Amino acid sequence: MTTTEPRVGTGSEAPKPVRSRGGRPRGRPAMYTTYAQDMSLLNTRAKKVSIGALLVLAALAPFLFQDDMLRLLATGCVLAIGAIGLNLVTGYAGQVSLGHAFFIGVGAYTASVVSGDPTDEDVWGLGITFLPVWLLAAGIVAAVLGLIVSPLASRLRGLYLAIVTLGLVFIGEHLFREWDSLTGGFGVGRQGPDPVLFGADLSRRTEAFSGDQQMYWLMLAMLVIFAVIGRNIARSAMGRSFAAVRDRDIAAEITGVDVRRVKRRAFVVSSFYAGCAGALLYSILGYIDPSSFGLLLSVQFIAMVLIGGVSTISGSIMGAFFIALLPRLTRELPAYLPFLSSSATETPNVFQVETLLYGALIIVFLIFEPRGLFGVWIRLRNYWKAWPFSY
Amino acid sequence: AGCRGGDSGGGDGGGGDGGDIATDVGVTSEPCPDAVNEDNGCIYLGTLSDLTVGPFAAAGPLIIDGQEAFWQRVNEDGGIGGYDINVTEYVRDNQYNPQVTNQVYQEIKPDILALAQTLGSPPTAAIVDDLDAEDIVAAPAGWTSLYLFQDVIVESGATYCAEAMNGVDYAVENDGVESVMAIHYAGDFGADAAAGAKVAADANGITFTNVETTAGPDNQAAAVAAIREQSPDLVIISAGPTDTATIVGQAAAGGFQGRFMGSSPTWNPAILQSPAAPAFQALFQHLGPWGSWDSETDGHAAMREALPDVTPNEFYTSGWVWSYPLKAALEAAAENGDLTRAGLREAAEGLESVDFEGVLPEGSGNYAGGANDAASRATFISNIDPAASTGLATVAEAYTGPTAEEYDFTGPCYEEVDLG
Amino acid sequence: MTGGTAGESPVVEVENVTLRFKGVTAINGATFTVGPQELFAIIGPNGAGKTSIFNVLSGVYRPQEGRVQFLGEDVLGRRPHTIAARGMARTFQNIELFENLTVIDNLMLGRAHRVRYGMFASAFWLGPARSSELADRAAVEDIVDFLELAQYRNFPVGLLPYGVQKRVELGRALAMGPRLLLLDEPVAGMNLEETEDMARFILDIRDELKIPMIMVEHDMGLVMDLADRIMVVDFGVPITTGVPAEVQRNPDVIKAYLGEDHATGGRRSKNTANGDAAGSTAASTTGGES
Amino acid sequence: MLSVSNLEVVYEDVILVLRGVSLEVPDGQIVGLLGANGAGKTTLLRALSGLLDIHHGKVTRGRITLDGDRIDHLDPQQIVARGISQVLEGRRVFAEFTVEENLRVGAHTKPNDRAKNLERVFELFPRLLERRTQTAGYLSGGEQQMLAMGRALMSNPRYLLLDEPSLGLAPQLVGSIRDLITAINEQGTTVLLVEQNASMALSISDHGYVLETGRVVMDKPAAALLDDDDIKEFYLGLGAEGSAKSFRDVKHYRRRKRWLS
Amino acid sequence: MQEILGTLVRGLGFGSLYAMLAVSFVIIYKSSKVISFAQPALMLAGATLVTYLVGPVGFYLAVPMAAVAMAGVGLVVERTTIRPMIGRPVFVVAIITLGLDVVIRVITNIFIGRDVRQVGDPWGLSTVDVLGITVQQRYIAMIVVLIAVVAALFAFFRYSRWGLAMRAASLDQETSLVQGVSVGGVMALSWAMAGGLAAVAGAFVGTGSGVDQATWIIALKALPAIIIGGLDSIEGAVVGGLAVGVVESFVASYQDDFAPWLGNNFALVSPYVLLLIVLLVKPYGLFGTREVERV
Ligand SMILES: Nc1ncnc2c1ncn2[C@@H]1O[C@H](COP(=O)(O)OP(=O)(O)OP(=O)(O)O)[C@@H](O)[C@H]1O
Ligand SMILES: Nc1ncnc2c1ncn2[C@@H]1O[C@H](COP(=O)(O)OP(=O)(O)OP(=O)(O)O)[C@@H](O)[C@H]1O
Ligand SMILES: CC(C)C[C@H](N)C(=O)O
Ligand SMILES: [Mg+2]
Ligand SMILES: [Mg+2]
Repeated sequence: MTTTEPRVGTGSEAPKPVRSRGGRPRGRPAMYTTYAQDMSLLNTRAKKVSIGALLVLAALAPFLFQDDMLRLLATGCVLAIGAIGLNLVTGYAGQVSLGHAFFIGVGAYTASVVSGDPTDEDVWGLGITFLPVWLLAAGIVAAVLGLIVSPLASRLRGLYLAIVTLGLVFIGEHLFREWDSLTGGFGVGRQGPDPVLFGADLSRRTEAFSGDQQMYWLMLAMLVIFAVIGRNIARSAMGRSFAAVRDRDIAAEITGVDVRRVKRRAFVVSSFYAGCAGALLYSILGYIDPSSFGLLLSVQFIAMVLIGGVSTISGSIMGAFFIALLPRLTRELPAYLPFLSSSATETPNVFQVETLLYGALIIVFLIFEPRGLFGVWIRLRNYWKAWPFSY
Repeated sequence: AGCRGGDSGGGDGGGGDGGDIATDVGVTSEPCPDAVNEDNGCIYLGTLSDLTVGPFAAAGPLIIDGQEAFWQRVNEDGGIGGYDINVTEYVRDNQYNPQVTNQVYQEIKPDILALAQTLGSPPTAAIVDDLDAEDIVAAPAGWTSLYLFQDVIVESGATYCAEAMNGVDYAVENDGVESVMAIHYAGDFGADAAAGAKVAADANGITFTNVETTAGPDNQAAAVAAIREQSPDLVIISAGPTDTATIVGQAAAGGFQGRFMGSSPTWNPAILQSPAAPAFQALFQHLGPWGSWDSETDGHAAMREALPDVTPNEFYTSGWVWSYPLKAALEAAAENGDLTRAGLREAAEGLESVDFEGVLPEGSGNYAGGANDAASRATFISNIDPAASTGLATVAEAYTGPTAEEYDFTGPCYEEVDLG
Repeated sequence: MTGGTAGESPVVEVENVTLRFKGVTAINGATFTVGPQELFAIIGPNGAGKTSIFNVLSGVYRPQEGRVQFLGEDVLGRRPHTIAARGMARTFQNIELFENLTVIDNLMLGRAHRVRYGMFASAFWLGPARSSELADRAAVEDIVDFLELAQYRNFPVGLLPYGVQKRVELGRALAMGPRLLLLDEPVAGMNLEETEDMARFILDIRDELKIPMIMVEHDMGLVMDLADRIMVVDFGVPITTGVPAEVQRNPDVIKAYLGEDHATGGRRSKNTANGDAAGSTAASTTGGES
Repeated sequence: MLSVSNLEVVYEDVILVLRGVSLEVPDGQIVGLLGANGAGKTTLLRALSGLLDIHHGKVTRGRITLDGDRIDHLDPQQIVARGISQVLEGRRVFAEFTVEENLRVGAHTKPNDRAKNLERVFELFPRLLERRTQTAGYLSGGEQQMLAMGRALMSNPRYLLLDEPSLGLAPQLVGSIRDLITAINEQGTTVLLVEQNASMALSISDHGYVLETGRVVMDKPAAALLDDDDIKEFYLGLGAEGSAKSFRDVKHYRRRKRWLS
Repeated sequence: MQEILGTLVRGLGFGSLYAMLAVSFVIIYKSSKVISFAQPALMLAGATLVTYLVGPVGFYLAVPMAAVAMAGVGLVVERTTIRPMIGRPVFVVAIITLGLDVVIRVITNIFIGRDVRQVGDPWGLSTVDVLGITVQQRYIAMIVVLIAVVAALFAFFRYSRWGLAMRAASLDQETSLVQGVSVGGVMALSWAMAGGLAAVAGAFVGTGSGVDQATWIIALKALPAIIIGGLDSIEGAVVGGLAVGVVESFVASYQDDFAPWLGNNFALVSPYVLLLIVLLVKPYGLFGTREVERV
């Protein structure tokens, strides 16, 4: 830290009590009296109440839904973790990455190797099934690979970077296909990591709860943790520097932002998220096919980010759930469209329409709702706020 | 807390019309939608198939049609144990993707008794543990030798592995080939066939080379180059029809004069319209687990009758034939008075033979014994003939070569055999 | 050439800097020093190399020749963010704000180089992160007050009027805790009122905050009124340096830059539509390569 | 004649920016348009050129006519085809094009006169000739401004709408631009000139308008505007005695503008 | 030597296909700075259309007719889904094109059905001997068509004001509009051109082995090609496409002998390795326009 400083901009001393001594003046609940309040995570009562209510509702879901739905929701939670990671690098830091699938794969395989059966002759396994261990391992290995890839971002811009990261996916697919001792090989695959916490495999039914119920709670907890971390990153200096690099990197550098380091961090954080998401995803699915980590998966994550809303954590979550539930939704739709045949050999049939809808929904969404689901939410909220004066 | 009783919410329990048959999930006393027999209850069977974007999207729908025709006939014959069989209500697209498979499987699981079809071995592998845990019997669409080792899977016909063994043995016997090259996709299907070819090559003391290839007509250059370079006497291909056409056509255009044999999914009659058609007619033989569309068996005749207006295709045949074991299992379970999942599984595991109406040799479908007993070993070898309805003119029926005859199935071939 | 108040060491010393792009010599032997508390102006025709000098100072361009010392240290070849961390702050000719961020966040970014807490602390919002954020926020609020930005605090800057954006940019530079401030055309495109506001801020920065400044500006009224010394460049070559009164009278400067209208300084006061010694012919004179 | 009557413009369906602006640009004249930042000058030009659409703006009332024909619902390219050409605010050059390519785009609607117009532009701005093959994005600020002007001249328009053409130009060049505008005008082009540099604008305009918060608050012959006390104080920076104030003694408070009272 | 030359020729043959596809990507990029992931679907649809038309009108008429039809599809796509996105971030538009790809492909698949469909080209698998090397005739045809297409496009972008206007529109829409450029018009034009070109490429993809539902994958090979060449450069697309074809062909033929440890089918990813190498040296590809960065 520099020794002499002009008066303005001095901030390194202990924060002087600014404007008030804490505590909100009575009768003005909406007024902030300290910066700490203003800058806290849930800075209004409305936010506290609504987030709290949402969490309670989410925690009760296992009593409201069937197992198949819970499984989808658990998948949604995990996809949301991955989407938050992608949003950090692509939405916040502006480095378009089509390589997310690769890092998801790395996480999935790292976790499976750590938790895998050491006596299995075909694929590696270390036999450490304790969830935090394989989860962290997955995150860290992916993060290290992200670190290795990040210098590319300093050299390449926009779509050049996007296609190069896409190359990563293709190279990764090749690797996964060929590296039998890691992945079991193409068309063979291996088991996903076992979600064991304190000796209990959560995916197994217990007397009280079904495996899917337990897995859902686990994934919900994970999502909450990762979402809070994501928010923290976004609102701290790191998040600001992400945005600065995204909006104008030269100006950011001149303003004192170490652009290379910021890009590096963005990739590291995002791959960490991806790694963890990959590990958790395949502990739900139970089985990893090496061809799962292709362009399509990356694109789905990009779609989650775009549909949810770029540069918002809650948007990423909404986007992930949208994509996770979309196939289910589109599958229900044809029930209301009687002219569709449900026989796969006739056209038009429901399966074609299902895929078609999937593509069309993405298009329509992006065209008509630029700010994504987050934008829809904001609009609803504003409407609600203005009630009964909404127009 | 966990007051919502697990998975077994479906079913009316307590039996259908028969009154004496126990049921749980996926069996109702109400008739099926659009039932053939209004008085019968209904057994729901699920289908997980590749219908839109996966690599076998061309095959899936035909297999489904074959199956539907099969079960329609069963229903017209009065159903099983007082129940009609419904295979149309719970058809889902698995996109040949394990993740999607798992999702759609979970979705239909509470409503079905068993799976009439699960297509592809990676997708099936993704759910097989769960099938096992939930006692859900499944008929696979595919011939991977892996299925021999999975209890809840009731497979039919010779595996890719056995098929390739027979191909090599046959070519050695008839054409005296001295070298064989396996060109195949990676994974279950391709590697299984290649493994069989290798076993047979070793058994016959001829040289074997292994070339892996990937889908896409522009990705066959390496395979074609390998043929040109090594000019083996026999090339066994396990790839999709388009890629097979590319390989055969290009190799022939490059002057290759040896023989080609293709695993069952390599053939599509449309190839006869392609520039590679002459090469196929001259050089190619098709290997299949059962007789082609035109075959003279009761089963084939019934199928042709049940599918009167379609353009013949071997995937209809497959869908049809793959359904026999499940029918046998259901009948046995109904006989035992237990159409619960566990009951069906028990019945399936106890099957000592299945009546394939002559499509497969007597004694096929012995799931009661080990893998070796369950394994069919017969292969139908055909030449390409534009006159036949699906372009296949059988030259050897139910051929079983010495290698396959003696082979001991101790694990999936592609895991047991090192392709080097 | 004197470097501000005698005895005190200069803030910036630029020696013989030459910067070439293929085919263009943007700066040709620039030499100058800026003393502490000095408001040093650089003027010159369009394309004379003024912005390029700034870009060299802040490390964006690397000159082929010459030496640049900032606070007694050689800074050539350093990356911009390290130079910024040393205390070089800057505004830009075309506003370079982070449009999607709020005024507060833009100002907070000015303090990016002071952030010492790591990824882990920020992920879990641990003590160091928290207190550092609060301290920065307090510092930034002082600047908000100083520049009268309070009403815009939480607006995304992209939505603010041009004049306010210019002010926010100045605020971001101030937030860096600068020891030298570079202002590139701070009042370009502003109306009189906003220009006056800006002039007041610049004076306050110099008089109250005692931050030395280098200013590039084409508004001669402002330059002549505020600058302590002025350097005139043409085709990258410094043609003269001196106090405003001197520079204003220098015939070379009048010929190359001011045109006859401005020889007297200040703004034009009459509807002299035909007072044009600077006709299109004068434009041609700026064209000839030297 | 280009004329605007009672024009109302709204952005994003909610932000009312022009509140009934009427203005006339008679053929052959130079009309100056002054106004504080955010008054709506650029918006008015956008409306004239048909650019509101891409800014999510709409004309909600009033009309724009060219020689009596309404043009407020035409596409930009149709408007350009009718001879109205605009220089956008803030030197919008095609950064990745060379100087010459930029100029060639300017000639899009007049491909046949390209060579002739090119020559004319290079004559006006010799600097551009020098930089002919340079990437425009790397030009200096002022050079980019010249390029933007030059590009508009490539279509040899009937009406030229200039949005702050003197922005960032050296004093001498401001003089040149002023002369240039006069010269173009003498060659028959009608000019609508938006400027912050009021003295420059009024020195060459025939007529002047002052726009504040979306309304025309003053509308006089340019010479009369130059004599107006408010204009003197708020736009020209002249003290009461008519001499320039020094920026050293700027005050924190100021007199209210009379036209707002 | 013979073998090496043969490998080279095959590489150039496929390379010319990739090049043609790559050019279609580049045309869209030039007008809108978007990589259109819908090109694979347009190519597939074009090829499919050829298979339907070839019976009634013959190959030589079927290809141009399909090209015109796909140009029309390109127009519709542009008008309905791309035009509304003017001014939005390019990668959002890119994802929209991905959605388009799915939609068009599902519809096309309905027409392809389960069969391999034939484009009925006159060359089949016949070969000619050129200087002792056996070359398939269709490769020669492809190279000839590529040369013709590229020459035409070159002239278009060099001499017509529309080429320049197209690039201008991609850089700054508003400024282009005030120059009298019809931004919508040039975008529509570029999509039409790209659609037509994709159809021609599709017809050639279908020679030799026919068209089935999986054929679209080939179009992805154009991605490394355009990046290697530089996103906005026609000559880059050609060089990139040929380079990808040749590298792939050589790796396919010789990797087994020299680097078997790279695994089977390394040829498939070799374009991406080449891409990395090129970009490390030239971040905008071989011929791409450097983005202007200046403060
Ligand atoms: N990155 C670059 N590449 C090529 N040429 C450049 C680059 N940066 C500046 N130039 C050239 O260097 C010269 C000086 O540019 P500079 O921006 O420093 O001028 P300036 O004095 O700031 O002019 P203005 O008053 O118009 O802003 C110009 O001719 C410009 O074209
Ligand atoms: N696209 C837009 N959407 C919403 N509001 C806008 C938009 N463009 C301009 N505005 C608002 O309209 C008002 C007038 O803007 P305009 O650009 O026309 O002013 P101006 O007089 O040209 O100002 P300046 O001198 O800064 O160029 C401003 O308050 C501005 O914030
Ligand atoms: C017939 C095919 C659809 C089966 C596939 N080859 C598999 O076993 O995976
Ligand atoms: Mg400058
Ligand atoms: Mg304006």
